[in-house]
Amino acid sequence: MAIREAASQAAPLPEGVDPIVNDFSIVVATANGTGSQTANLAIMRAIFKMGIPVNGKNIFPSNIQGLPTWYHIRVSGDGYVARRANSEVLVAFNEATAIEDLQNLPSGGVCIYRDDLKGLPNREDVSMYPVPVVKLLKEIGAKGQFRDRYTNMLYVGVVAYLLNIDLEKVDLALDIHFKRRRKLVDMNMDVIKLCYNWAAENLTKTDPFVVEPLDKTEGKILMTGNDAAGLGTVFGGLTVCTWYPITPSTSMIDAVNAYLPRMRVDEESGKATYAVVQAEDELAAIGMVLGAGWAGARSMTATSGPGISLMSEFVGLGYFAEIPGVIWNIQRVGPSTGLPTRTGQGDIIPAYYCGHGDTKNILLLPGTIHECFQMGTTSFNLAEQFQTVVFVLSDLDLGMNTWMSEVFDYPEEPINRGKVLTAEEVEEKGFARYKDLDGDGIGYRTLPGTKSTKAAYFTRGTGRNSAAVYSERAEDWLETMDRLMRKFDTAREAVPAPIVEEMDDSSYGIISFGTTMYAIEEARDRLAAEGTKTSFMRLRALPIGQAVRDFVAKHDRVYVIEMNRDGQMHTILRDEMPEMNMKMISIAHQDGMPLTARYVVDRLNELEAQHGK
Amino acid sequence: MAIREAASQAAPLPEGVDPIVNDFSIVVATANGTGSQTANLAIMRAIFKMGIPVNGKNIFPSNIQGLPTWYHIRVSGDGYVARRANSEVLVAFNEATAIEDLQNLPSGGVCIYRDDLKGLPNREDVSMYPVPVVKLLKEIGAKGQFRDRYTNMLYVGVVAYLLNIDLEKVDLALDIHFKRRRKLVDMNMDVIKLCYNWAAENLTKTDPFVVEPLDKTEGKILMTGNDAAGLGTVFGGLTVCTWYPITPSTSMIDAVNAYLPRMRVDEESGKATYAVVQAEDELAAIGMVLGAGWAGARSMTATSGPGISLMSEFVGLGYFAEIPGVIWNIQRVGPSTGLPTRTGQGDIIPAYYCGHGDTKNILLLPGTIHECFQMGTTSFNLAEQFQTVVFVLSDLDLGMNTWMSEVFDYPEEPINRGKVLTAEEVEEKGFARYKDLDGDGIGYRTLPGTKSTKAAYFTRGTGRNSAAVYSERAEDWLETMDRLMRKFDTAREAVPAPIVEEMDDSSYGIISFGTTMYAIEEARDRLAAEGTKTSFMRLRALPIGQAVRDFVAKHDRVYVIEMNRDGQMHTILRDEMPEMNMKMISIAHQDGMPLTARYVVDRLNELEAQHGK
Amino acid sequence: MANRPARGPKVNAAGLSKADYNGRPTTLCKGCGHNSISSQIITTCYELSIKPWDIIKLSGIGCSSKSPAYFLGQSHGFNALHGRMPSVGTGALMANRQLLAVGVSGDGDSGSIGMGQFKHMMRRNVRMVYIVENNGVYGLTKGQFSATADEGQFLKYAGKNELPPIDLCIEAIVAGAGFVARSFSGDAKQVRTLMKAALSYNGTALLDIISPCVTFNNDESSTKSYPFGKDNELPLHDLTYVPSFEEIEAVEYEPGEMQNVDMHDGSTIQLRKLEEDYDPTDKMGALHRLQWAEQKREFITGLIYYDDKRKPLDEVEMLVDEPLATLPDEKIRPPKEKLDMIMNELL
Amino acid sequence: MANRPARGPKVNAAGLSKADYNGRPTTLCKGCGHNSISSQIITTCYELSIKPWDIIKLSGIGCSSKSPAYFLGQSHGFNALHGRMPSVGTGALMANRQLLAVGVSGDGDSGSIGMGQFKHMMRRNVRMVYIVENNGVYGLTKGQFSATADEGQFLKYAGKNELPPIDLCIEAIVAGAGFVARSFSGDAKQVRTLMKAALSYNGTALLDIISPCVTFNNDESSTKSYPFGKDNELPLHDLTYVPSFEEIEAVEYEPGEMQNVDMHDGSTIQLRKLEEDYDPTDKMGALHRLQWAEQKREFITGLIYYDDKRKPLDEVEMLVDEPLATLPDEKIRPPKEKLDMIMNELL
Ligand SMILES: Cc1ncc(C[n+]2csc(CCOP(=O)(O)OP(=O)(O)O)c2C)c(N)n1
Ligand SMILES: Cc1ncc(C[n+]2csc(CCOP(=O)(O)OP(=O)(O)O)c2C)c(N)n1
Ligand code: SF4
Ligand code: SF4
Ligand SMILES: [Mg+2]
Ligand SMILES: [Mg+2]
Repeated sequence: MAIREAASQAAPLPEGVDPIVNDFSIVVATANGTGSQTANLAIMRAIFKMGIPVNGKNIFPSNIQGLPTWYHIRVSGDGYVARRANSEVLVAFNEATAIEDLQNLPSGGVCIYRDDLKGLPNREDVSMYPVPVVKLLKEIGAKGQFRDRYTNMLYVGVVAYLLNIDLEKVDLALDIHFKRRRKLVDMNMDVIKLCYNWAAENLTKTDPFVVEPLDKTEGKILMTGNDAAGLGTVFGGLTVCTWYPITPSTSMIDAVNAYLPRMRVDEESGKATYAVVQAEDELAAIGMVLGAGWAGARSMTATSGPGISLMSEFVGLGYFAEIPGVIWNIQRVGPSTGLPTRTGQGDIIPAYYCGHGDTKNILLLPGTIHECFQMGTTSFNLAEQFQTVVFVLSDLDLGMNTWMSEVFDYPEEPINRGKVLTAEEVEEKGFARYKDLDGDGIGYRTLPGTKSTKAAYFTRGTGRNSAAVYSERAEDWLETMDRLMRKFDTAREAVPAPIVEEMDDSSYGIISFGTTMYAIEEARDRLAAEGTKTSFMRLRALPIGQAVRDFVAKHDRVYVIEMNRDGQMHTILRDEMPEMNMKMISIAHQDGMPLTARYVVDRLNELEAQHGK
Repeated sequence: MAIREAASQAAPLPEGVDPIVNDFSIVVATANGTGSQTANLAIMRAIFKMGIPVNGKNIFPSNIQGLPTWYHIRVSGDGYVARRANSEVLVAFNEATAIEDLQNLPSGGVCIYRDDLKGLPNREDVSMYPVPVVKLLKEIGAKGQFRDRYTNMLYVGVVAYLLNIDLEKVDLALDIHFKRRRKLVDMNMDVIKLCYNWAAENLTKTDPFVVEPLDKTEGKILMTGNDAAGLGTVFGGLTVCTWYPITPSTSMIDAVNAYLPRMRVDEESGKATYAVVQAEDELAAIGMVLGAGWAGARSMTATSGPGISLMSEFVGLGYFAEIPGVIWNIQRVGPSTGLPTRTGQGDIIPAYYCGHGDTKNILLLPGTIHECFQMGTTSFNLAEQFQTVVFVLSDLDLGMNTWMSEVFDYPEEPINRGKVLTAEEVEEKGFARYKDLDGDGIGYRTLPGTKSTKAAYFTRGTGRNSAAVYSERAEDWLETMDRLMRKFDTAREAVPAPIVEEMDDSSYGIISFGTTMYAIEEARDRLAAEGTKTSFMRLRALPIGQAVRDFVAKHDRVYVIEMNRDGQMHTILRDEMPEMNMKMISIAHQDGMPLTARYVVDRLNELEAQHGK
Repeated sequence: MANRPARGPKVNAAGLSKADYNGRPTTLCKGCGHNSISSQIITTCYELSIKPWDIIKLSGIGCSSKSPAYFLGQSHGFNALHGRMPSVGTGALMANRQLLAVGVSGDGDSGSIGMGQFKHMMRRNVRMVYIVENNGVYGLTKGQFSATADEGQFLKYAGKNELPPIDLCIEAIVAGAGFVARSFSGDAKQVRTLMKAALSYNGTALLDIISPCVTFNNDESSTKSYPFGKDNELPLHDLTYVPSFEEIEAVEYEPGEMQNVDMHDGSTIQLRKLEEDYDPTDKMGALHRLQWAEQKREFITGLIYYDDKRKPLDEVEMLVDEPLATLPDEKIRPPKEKLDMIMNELL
Repeated sequence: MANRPARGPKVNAAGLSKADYNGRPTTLCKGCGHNSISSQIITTCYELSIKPWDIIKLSGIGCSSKSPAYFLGQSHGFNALHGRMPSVGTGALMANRQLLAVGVSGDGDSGSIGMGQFKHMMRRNVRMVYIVENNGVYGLTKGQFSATADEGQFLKYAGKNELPPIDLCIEAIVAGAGFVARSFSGDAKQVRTLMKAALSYNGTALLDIISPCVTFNNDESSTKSYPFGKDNELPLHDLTYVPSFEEIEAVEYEPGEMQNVDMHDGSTIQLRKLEEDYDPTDKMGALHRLQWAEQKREFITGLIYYDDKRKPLDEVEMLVDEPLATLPDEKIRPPKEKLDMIMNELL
């Protein structure tokens, strides 16, 4: 197969039709395990490279091969990246779901489909473009495992032609994807061009959807949240990373494993300044994190719901014995095994109270991939400053899907190792591990290996006095537990502050956290366009501080929006602000799919009709 | 040593002193592992047999031998059984704590002490009675391991003489304790009488404390909550019991193991109608419970805080896959290993939300040993009716200490196996495991072994439709989760109702649960005597039903009293009743010791000064 | 139902066709070793005429553990938690000792997170067939090394495996198991024969079946791959399972060539020795052979160890014959007199 | 500090007296085997002149696991969770590979709840001395059978033990451990010698020390009791530990009577054989001997198995020499150029 030239002309718009430019969604329906991800990323990245904001979401099954999977690409000149319930452009390449997929298309939509799909009806109100896959594959001469791969490239060519995607940008996209291995790029481009040409010759565009170059992605990157988080921990000073595979956290560890050897090998010795240990299960993973944290490492693990449940006993130990450690919980849908490849925010209460007895843990709540990167540092800093377990609650949508972002700045947050005494300090001032010398609830600790006979203390999960000596005395217990509460209160203003976007004369406030912000931002714009002004606070951590109280105080009603069934954040916020609790109204919804702006607008309007005057 | 006769006369009261009759506390200070429990129980039971209400609390260390332990016996003609902070009568037999123990005595108190304690000061304001232990032991001729045992009996004799305890009742108490093994009883009685006689000859009573026979314990039993709970499960139809040792739950299993072979061996075959399996850990214990519950057993395990943490993942599975199982959590003080031999109520939130994702579990909250017995049936019934994990939250105080109770009635609650279809029913009506046919959120299930080819279904922790077929569809997920919520709501009025004691014109309400009721009852009487009337609701289960709402609605202020740091029940109640949340005021205190009436009165008065008008 | 109905040869003694033992369509990868094992379970149960309601299927989490959805669709199944199938199975079999049980697990499920439960199930000797579908990787999470992966093995995604493999047969034997076999999912006949024998065994029967993951670990350099298995399988013996209701065929063999193992339910396993000295009833010999095989990268298969002296847990617990699950109320709630008796003791 | 200070013979080469290695007063029962082991740890560290800050002590939960509070009071200690000492130790030693580590666990802690972590620590070969204070019962919860209790044993409280014991030495060997020893807390000299050798070992060194629970399991009918141990201890060899800085004494022995094991730090273990054929470097022989001992109720002690071919985890991970814990900020946060490089790739 020789390198081909593509037809120079993009598909002409049908006459008399107003183009719909840079504002639609594409959904590619394929089967799992066929490698369609490369094709989908190529389409998305090419559009991105044309300067148009995009977002890609993979809706995949809990399976390795053969089950339906959908890739959603949102194209939005206005920069909206939330999921949309319905896509206008369908690539129907999976027989198993094609009929239903076609049904879901809105009137006026586009259906690009394999011409060998059985039983696919024709829809008059949809532009139907058949692709003769077998014929084209034969033309290419693809055999064996290449058939699947090239099948995916076929639709790239057709989509590019129909939507007017610049083939040079497709080439660029593949170049990035294949890490400059030109041979691979060229082989794939050949297929794409062949189909592009085939489309130019055989298809007549009857739909209005097109992309047109913009300048809105200059200086921006595309990345998944898990990649960003992994990179963040590498720059955050990670030294011990432990893990046990579980979707959707595994790819964060993949990133850690990819970046560490590139950036953290000691230049002099050629040796590793980090250890990554694949544990036998989550109990061991968190045990290693705490052992390492105790001995002075910046240690972390990544997991998801079932892992959190298994880690509970150790988290309680970390809270009580005051040991730093970081747990990234890339949330999926629970309870139990639940929907392991779907997104949600259902572990807020389980993480906040993780452990038995009275525990309360610090939670970080990233909402952007940039925050995933930043919290790589922040989480370790907080864990070491507060000598406790810190959770970072990302989710599958943020972690595994591909998002735009400004280029990450070099972290301005310095590495903070917390209150650790040196041998000299111990010799000079003495040492009582759990004494609250500064009134902030935080004691001073020493690390094993500190060269002083006075530096040692005994760490345990049982009652103790402020000198770390075993104690069952009621007073010692009360002192310890009160101090832990005081420490937690100190954390309120030390954790990342919420982000607030206020509008003057707003009718009400909205509080959310994490990835719901994308649907909410879009919803707020729509509401504003309809005349309803809203203010928005996005939480980035628990426990809450004064800013949250102020925000709630300012508004008559505050809607707390989250992706779970029970309104877990709503519960926590009402508990924290009992005097304002009736102002806070819960919007809790979890069906495994990222929230849409439509849903948010409808629910807000519906509830406003009830609660607003 | 021949059987002795005791001096016939009890100690005469000092002249001109008003006796304090049946209203004081005794504390016996010894070292752990010396077998003093037999002596302490003998004293308590003898007083009980004299018709006087008593309660015994063992304050023991997390240790096997040699550390201080205190046994508190409350003697109360009025029937109060809560702990009192200070005891009037001290038996100081432990050198390690004697000085401090003596300091803690109120003026006018009694100190019976070994005369060989070093450094014990004399307190002028206390009646001091030395006991020449070595001399008496020599007289008895006790050697080796008998020295320890008889040392304890020495103080029984002295206490009996000084307090006027009927020696025949002491004999009776030992007879019960040693299960009618007269030889043992007689040997011990000999020692007791010797010391009684010695006391009669050598001690002059200078204090006013005496017991006098009453008729208030007729038809009453003395038992620990764990014994009662164990017995309750045996009558509740327990078939599979799994466990892993942990204080303070182990003695509940000991009771199960003691009662089952006596009562549940099949008469025809001589074989067991139950299985008790000691698991390798708590993960296995709960796994077995769920496996057994799934296959149709009435299954349970007993554990404490650390066990609950380890069980979280399985509890979430039980909630979501809808499998019956019962967990008795005999609470001790957490977080973490905490104070393993001290009492608390810190696992309310951890148990209620146990599991990741959105879970909510049914909790039973026994407050009396009779309820421990009854909930042996109720817990299985609810687990099978609601096809879910049910927690019973007892605590160390209730479970391991000795309480009075009316004789238990034969359970009136019939055994309820919930919605289980037979082969015939399946064949006739068909079967869809998770379909809500009755609108109560509860589906019908079949048991493995049901002789129909249509009876089978596949149980799993992943998403499914109402026919139990794997599903990742958003609608199926929502349907399942909404139904689970509906089921939980159905439980509200099916769980044991709260117990209410209202006073007319009460100034405020009090809500509590479990063993805090004893201090609260006493406190309410005292407050009433001071002119403050209160109403009291004791919760016996979560989730709450209408009765709780009504109670809160009726009062201007409701104090929620519990033994933990964070006011966990208060948090849950406020979440459940947001519109009344500012009425509910938290009194949360946990230092490992059972609550006292004094504490309750003081806190209520203090808070009323703030919140009352 | 004991007699074959008239419908012809397409049904078994239980009156069921083979299709009655099917499950839902598999969603595992094409060619996955686990699918062959599912087929053998279907065939085995069909051939043994097991009634679907007499058997339960249990599993943990993984591709392997998903497979119970794909066989015996008319039998109750429980897909439990990662590594926790043994405890769930133990509970279920305490509740109903009359059930036959087939547990399916993976090497990650049993060797990594489930090591504790695996070992303790073997110790307890719960009456159950315990199948490990062993592929040396975590399939469902896309190809990390599990605890049975070869030392020094290299995978593109997972890198180099630096840790020594855990041999689940050795683990089972030293933990007290009395029926320990290794097989290869490519060897359908042996798998089936072992399964039948395992279902007759009065305790926990471990079948450690090498079951290649065609997607993540099927290079011939891996001892868990098809190519390696096909080229290197070294059966210790030819096995025949003779159910209790059949006569043992008398065939002439050289002395010492044949070994019969009589099982508690009257069935027999006939072993025609391929490796002369191998005697599966010799515990130390078995351990020795397994160690040796590991050192030499030999892929021995067959009934590695057999011993039936230990009682299964339900007998140790001296359970009544009927399932505890369905005892009538009178049997599980003692009469009033018994409560009165206790109360009297406490009065 | 290398030279002995002038104070006289009461201090070691580190300038410390034996009392400097004490912990808080024990709260275990009088006569508990665990107390003797604590004493031997104290003596060993004193004799080896270990600086208190160079060693950490770790444990799970149980009477045994409490004991780290009672020795090395000037060293950091971590009394973790039940059964989870191995993971905590692994983490700590990743954070600081320069530390010596002594882990103390119990038979319940390691054999029951901790089986998984126990096995996987052996696989990982984390550099640490792993002591199991093995008494066949759960001491702290008052006398239930643990996984190492004798089969058929009877205890008044716990009844009859129906399950076969787990042999932690066998478990360790089959999981890949290279230093596996059994001893008796009543044999102070052997315990001490093994401990010194274990501290020199370049990986996980298991010391399975039978340590009687005088309160709950000390009847001579128990293989974990003092009377049984005293009457039946069968040392496989006489052991001498020769630290790297000492000359090996040349003594005349019969050929084959003496075996020297050279350790990676230059020290040597001298074995004078008491059991003629026993060679602790032969894995199969070791397993065989252990199996045999179990069957015959023999109480063999000594260095059961030794092999130093596997790298410890810190070497597998190729860690820098300095502790990761105290690397300066520049070493744990890459420079700006590296971030720019990545960002450029993504642009
Ligand atoms: C507690 C928990 N941790 C992690 C996971 C993620 N997980 C699912 S399957 C699997 C590995 C399965 O490997 P294996 O048992 O070998 O089965 P295979 O897929 O190879 O057949 C893991 C780690 C989980 N489901 N639950
Ligand atoms: C998760 C958990 N389960 C149970 C317990 C209760 N527990 C404390 S010590 C112990 C057994 C210890 O036995 P072993 O390890 O043999 O130590 P020994 O006391 O015999 O030295 C148990 C079950 C606990 N602390 N944590
Ligand atoms: S990933 Fe591997 S184990 Fe899983 S189904 Fe595919 S081939 Fe089988
Ligand atoms: S109970 Fe046993 S193990 Fe525990 S301290 Fe006492 S003797 Fe030792
Ligand atoms: Mg596998
Ligand atoms: Mg023990």
